[in-house]
Amino acid sequence: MLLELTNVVAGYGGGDVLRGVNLAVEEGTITCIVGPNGAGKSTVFTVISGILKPRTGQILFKGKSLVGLSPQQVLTRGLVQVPQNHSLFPAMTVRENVELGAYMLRDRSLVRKRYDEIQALFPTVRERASEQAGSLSGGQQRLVEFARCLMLDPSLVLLDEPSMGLDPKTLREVFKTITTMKEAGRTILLVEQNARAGLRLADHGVVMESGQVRLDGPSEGVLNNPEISALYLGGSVSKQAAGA
Amino acid sequence: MSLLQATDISKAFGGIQALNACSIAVEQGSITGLIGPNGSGKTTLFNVITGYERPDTGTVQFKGADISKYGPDRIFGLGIGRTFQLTRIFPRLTVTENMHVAIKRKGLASLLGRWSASSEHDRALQLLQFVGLTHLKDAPAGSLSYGQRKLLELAFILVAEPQMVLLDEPAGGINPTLIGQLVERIRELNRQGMTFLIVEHNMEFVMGLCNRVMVMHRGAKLAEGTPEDVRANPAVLEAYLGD
Amino acid sequence: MATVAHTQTSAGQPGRSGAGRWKPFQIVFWLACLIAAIVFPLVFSSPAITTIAFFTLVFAAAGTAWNIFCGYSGYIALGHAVFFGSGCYTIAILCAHWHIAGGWLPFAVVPLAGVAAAIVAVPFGVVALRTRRHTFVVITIAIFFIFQLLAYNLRGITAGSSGLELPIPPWSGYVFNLPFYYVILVILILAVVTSWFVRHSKYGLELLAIRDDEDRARGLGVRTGLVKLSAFMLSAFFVGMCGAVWAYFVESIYPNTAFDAQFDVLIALMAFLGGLGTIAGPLLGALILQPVTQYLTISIGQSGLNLVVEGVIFLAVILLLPQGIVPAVRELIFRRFARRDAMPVAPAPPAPAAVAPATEPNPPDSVAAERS
Amino acid sequence: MSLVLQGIVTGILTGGVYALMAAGLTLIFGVMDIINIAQGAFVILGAYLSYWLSVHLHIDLFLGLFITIPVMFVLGVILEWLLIRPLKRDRTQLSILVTYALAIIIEGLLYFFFSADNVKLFAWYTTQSIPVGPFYLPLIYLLAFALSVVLLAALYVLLYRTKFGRSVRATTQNRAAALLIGIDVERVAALTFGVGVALTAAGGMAYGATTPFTPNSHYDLISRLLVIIIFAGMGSLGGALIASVGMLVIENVTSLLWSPVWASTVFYVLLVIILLVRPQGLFGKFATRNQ
Amino acid sequence: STGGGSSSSGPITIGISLSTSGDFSADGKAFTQGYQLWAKDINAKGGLLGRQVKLVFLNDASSPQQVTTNYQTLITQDKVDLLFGPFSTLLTKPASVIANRYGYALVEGAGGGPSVFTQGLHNVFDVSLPVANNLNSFANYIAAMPAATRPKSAAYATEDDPFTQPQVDSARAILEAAGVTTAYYKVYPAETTDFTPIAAGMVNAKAQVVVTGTLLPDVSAFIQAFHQQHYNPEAFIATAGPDQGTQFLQSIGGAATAEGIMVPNGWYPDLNAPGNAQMVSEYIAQYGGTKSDISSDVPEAYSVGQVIAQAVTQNNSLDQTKLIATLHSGTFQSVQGPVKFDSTGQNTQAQAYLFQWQNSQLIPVFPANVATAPVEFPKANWPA
Ligand SMILES: Nc1ncnc2c1ncn2[C@@H]1O[C@H](COP(=O)(O)OP(=O)(O)OP(=O)(O)O)[C@@H](O)[C@H]1O
Ligand SMILES: Nc1ncnc2c1ncn2[C@@H]1O[C@H](COP(=O)(O)OP(=O)(O)OP(=O)(O)O)[C@@H](O)[C@H]1O
Ligand SMILES: [Mg+2]
Ligand SMILES: [Mg+2]
Repeated sequence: MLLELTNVVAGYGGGDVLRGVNLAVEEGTITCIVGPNGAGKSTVFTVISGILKPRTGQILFKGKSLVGLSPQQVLTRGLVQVPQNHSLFPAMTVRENVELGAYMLRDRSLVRKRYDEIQALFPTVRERASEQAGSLSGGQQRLVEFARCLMLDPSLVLLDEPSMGLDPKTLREVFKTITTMKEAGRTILLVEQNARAGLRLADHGVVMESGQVRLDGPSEGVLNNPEISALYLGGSVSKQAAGA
Repeated sequence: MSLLQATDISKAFGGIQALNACSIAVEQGSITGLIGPNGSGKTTLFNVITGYERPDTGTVQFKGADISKYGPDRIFGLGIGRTFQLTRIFPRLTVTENMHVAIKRKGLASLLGRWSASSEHDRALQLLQFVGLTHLKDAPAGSLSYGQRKLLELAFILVAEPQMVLLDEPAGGINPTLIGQLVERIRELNRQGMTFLIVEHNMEFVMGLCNRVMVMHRGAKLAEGTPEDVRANPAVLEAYLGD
Repeated sequence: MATVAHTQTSAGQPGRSGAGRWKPFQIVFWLACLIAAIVFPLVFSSPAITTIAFFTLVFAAAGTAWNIFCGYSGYIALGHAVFFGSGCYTIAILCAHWHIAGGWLPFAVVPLAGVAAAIVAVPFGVVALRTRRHTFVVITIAIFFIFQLLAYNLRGITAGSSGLELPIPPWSGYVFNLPFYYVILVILILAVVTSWFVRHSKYGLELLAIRDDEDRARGLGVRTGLVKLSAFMLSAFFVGMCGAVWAYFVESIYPNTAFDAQFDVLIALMAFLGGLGTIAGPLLGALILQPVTQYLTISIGQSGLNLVVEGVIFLAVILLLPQGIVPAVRELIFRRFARRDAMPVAPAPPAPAAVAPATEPNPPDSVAAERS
Repeated sequence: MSLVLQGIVTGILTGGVYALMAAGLTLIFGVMDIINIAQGAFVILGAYLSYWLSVHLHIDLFLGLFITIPVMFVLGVILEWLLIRPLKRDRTQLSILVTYALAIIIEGLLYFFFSADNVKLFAWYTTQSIPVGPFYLPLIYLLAFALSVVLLAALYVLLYRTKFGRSVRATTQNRAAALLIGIDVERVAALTFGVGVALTAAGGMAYGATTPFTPNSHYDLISRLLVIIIFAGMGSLGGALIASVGMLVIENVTSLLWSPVWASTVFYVLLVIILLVRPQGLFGKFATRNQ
Repeated sequence: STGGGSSSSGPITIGISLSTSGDFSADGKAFTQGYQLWAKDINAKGGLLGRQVKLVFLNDASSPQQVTTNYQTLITQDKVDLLFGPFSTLLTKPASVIANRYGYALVEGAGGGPSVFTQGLHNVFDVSLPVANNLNSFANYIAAMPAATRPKSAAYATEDDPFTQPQVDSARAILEAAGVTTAYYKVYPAETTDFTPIAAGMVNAKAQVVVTGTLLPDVSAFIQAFHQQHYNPEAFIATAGPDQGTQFLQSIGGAATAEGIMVPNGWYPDLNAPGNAQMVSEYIAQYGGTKSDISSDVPEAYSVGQVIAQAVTQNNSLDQTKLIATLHSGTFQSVQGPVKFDSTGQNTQAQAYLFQWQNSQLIPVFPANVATAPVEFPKANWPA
């Protein structure tokens, strides 16, 4: 296992938000977490990336504990996170924002090379390179955040709702990139409210609810589990429309 | 006469023409979808309609009256409420207090009276129940999860019962099951006479809910029609949906 | 009173689940405060003490008034000395103009001074309230200086740097302070009551919404310009009255004592220290800060070390009770209540209501209880 | 006419001194979103350090900077660690209190060690001047202006041309995101505070060499410095220089042509008008949009 | 507190509020020294009415509000027997009101602004020179010069302060009457920190006489600016600042720069007045330095003590009513010369002397009967 959470309990000052989370991410796979709003999905990410310290429990990455490490140290271990909202530097240009993704890298030519690759991949990054990131539209900002995480070549990428705000075409690009990353040997852990799409992309599905993992297994199984489907994956809107 | 009519709206930011002679009309009692690629100007159009941005040219009319020069407070007062794509709630107020900000003030008495004793209080609590935030009603809104904030914002717009509601990506980040319930709720409010204009990238949601869909592209309207028409429109496929 | 509970939740604390039981305590607490304030100068009748008590109440009232606007709306104004000074000059000029002799009569002019300050707040507010955050802070500082400079330079009205004198009451030293004490106490009570009403009204909620996100509030129909300006005027009205009473007490005013930059800083500090946006906060802040600074100045002021001790006390309070004293104490009390109650920020029960039945029952209380 | 010209020239030169004092404030403000009320007190402390070195150890004022700047830097780093870092929430507001407390502590200590007497810094060049056309340019102002330009340029390079600078600006704009891309925001904050305070050593020396001071002088300074940096737009270094110069030129010219008592009034009125038109300050930027 | 007021055998307590921080702290320090020197002297002589004298100092941080508290504390809590005044007109006003309220006499040495005496109080007494006349000796000296050598023009700049401005205006009236034209006259705010434009204006006016209504910081800034601008007026006088001994010399960079600068005062170290020589020598013994290092604040404070002591001794009582009556009627001696109060409490006997820095000494140069050297006119150029 590349990443393993055992009995993680964590919270923000008040009560516990995570109440004993157990989670394992296998190397070279895509794992997708789904669950209701407020289940604690994003909290799992903040705990892994060292922003929030767990109260108890163990987090192992490549067999070594991450507990107590600062966000930089976690990053050095090869773990990158794209948070759910607003993580750009609004007054800096798009280019500076993307380049800052490689803040930890010392090799300048490598940074340049990566940047060239990324701007080839995403036209928005290229076209808006010298504009303030804060002036972009919601979806464009989301895309830049995603592009930024590609600057490092991490072994594990945490993506919190990569699909949010993206138009269908861009969404396909992003999902394609995620698959490419996996094929290149990266491991990906993502949270998706666009649950069916997320699970279809993933190898492994995790259902979280009330700060605990409720179900964990191959994504096919999760997708096809009728109870889970009804509870967390929603029915089809068009079907209901037909009824109305 | 449409309920809301935006005519020839243009808006530029530096070199970027966010809106380019864009005209749309929303009929009373409809649920209209507004879709388009990222950066096509949907949010900017919302900003212009709700008074957060002045158009460079063009006019916005609501119920036949020109509102292009009004501020957001006045426009809300006329009956247009909106949510934001990047959710904006009042982080240091409790969830319940957030609900009360939007409730209309009727005269000085209601302004100076205690909000917690107001007649709308029960309705606010019911809506919280609906979006599943009852257990968090006394928590500061800033401590909500992303999706919960979105739901809260939606709830406090709905509690104000505006005549027309503009929703900017209401389904993004919301659990699919709850989306289903949202759809139901929107339909019901619509039956009671509320008009909706909804920006959303979740096609299932848009196509299932809306009776009319407009497509924006590069700051102007590209297509308009029933969901089926739009879905079949090759220009829309090309610009937005992809193959 | 539910006062404390409400403000507390908006400061980011657990909810008011204990508010029901909390209420009688609060009423008793406030009543006790009131009685203590009334009998204080009768028990501690030494003029040395009543003088400090008087100044303390002046600051408590001014701080409470400052908080009505700044604490609730989040606009940190450092120019309220303009209102204080306007109050001072109004009473001085009116007393001179109407030939009012020392005694009770000048107190009747005090409300007029408040009105004058509120009138001054209109142009001040119209200009300053168009800006926000740091720009607002600096604009208020700038406007403060403009007023101070006007007080210096409009010699025809203010007598410039020679200052103005107020009529001297004929009362003997040992009872002299009492009328002033009770007049300012009445103003303080009015200010606190006003603050309470504002805090619990829809109007106050609008101010708080402005604090959190003004543009969003506008988009929800809050007439932000009007709400801010009226609160600013309300705040100015009380500060102006404080200035008038203060001026009558010290009996001579100058541009730099009536329009005093330190006053701006002090009332803000008191509100911060006690708890910004709470009702009792500025009061408590003044109750602590004013006597402590005056006492330290008297007791160890000879070496200049009073400033060091003052600063260190300050630092200690801020670093130990960062949210201010009132919220900190309240959190403490709530912890005790929470021992028996569930904390409201409990783990999320099954999220969408309709989905609930299918999931296992999951009483939030059990977890919360064991945690606290 | 030459009088006006002279007013402008001396305004520009004295403006340099103010810019030097304001630069640290705007840096700390811009990066940490902290209004450092103690900045004026640091300036005075810096001036007293220079004074002490020159009176007791006979070290030249400019040479003394090689001692006082590092000392003030270390002091800044320590104070950030001790007082600012522990503030976890409402930093912006609480830091006003903390730094105010710091200011009065510094003032009190200066009373204790240096007494309340007026002090001024002297060196051979403080009374020298260079004839230029019809008037003389005081050498100390020229030197202070040069020092100011050099230090501001160095600071500019540090902020806009180095990786450290980028991390500083990133931290300013989005602390949480800066953490996630691997910036050690606490280290950035400590260094920024250190640099901001270190600049006051130079600013204090320049101030003390041109104006008599007492431990109490910081009150007059801080309000003027705050005004300058908001006028400039927070975090803008070039803006700070231009705003300082603008302020002093306006005051000088009004003072010469009309009356000193109206000089500040004119400046403040102008300030209010300009901020109403550009609330973000002359060189500030707004990056947020409604969406 | 020891409650000295009630006992008749313990020490006599004297309450004083002075500024150890804030705007007046520098003067506050000098005043403290003056009061303490006096107390030491009188105690060495066996005290007052046979009792030792004890001074109770409170710091007022230069704030009128604190002064109000302090004098009430001194009177009602410490129950002091006598009150000495604070420093400055600004603080003397509230202090005198409080003293009046409790029937105390307030004798002071540095609250000479005219508004102190127009309040209609009968308990306030200023032992020093009435402020408005301070510069008159200088103006009269210039006016008395032969027309040929008399300067033709003068430049005036004064802080907007009730202490300085009346003096400058009074001098200006005399000079204008004597045909000295006004080339520059500006009032500037007390908060000014940047004096360059005012200095530039005066330099530009190229007047032969410069009269500044200043306190120490401003005058040293002016001197530096004039020095830098190579502007050498023939006469240069400041209302205050050059009388502050070491502090003054430090703030202008040494005695060489001080050469020829004038200041009006009611006192000088060699003044032939009762107790003066002793005070000077004790000051030097206690605080070091030379006699020209002594700030004129010191004798102002010292005189307060002397005057009260004489009045108390005359009455053989600490009774305040009697004290006030005696102060109004009697004539007293002080290190600043004779003291006699008019009905408002100003000293009618005070002499205004003109002093000038010559060869590192501040010496009296006018009027002739006290002058130890002639006026150095024109003033020497600034050192290179
Ligand atoms: N900063 C915070 N302070 C206090 N409570 C918080 C904070 N952030 C989140 N919570 C609480 O923790 C719980 C889990 O939040 P989290 O953000 O992990 O949910 P999530 O599963 O990511 O939901 P969503 O799908 O809406 O993003 C929520 O009930 C929320 O109210
Ligand atoms: N304040 C602004 N400054 C500069 N450019 C802006 C500003 N507001 C909008 N734009 C630009 O206008 C264009 C339209 O933006 P808008 O937010 O309206 O798009 P959108 O259709 O809502 O996109 P999305 O689906 O991503 O939310 C974008 O290119 C954006 O960068
Ligand atoms: Mg989340
Ligand atoms: Mg948008």
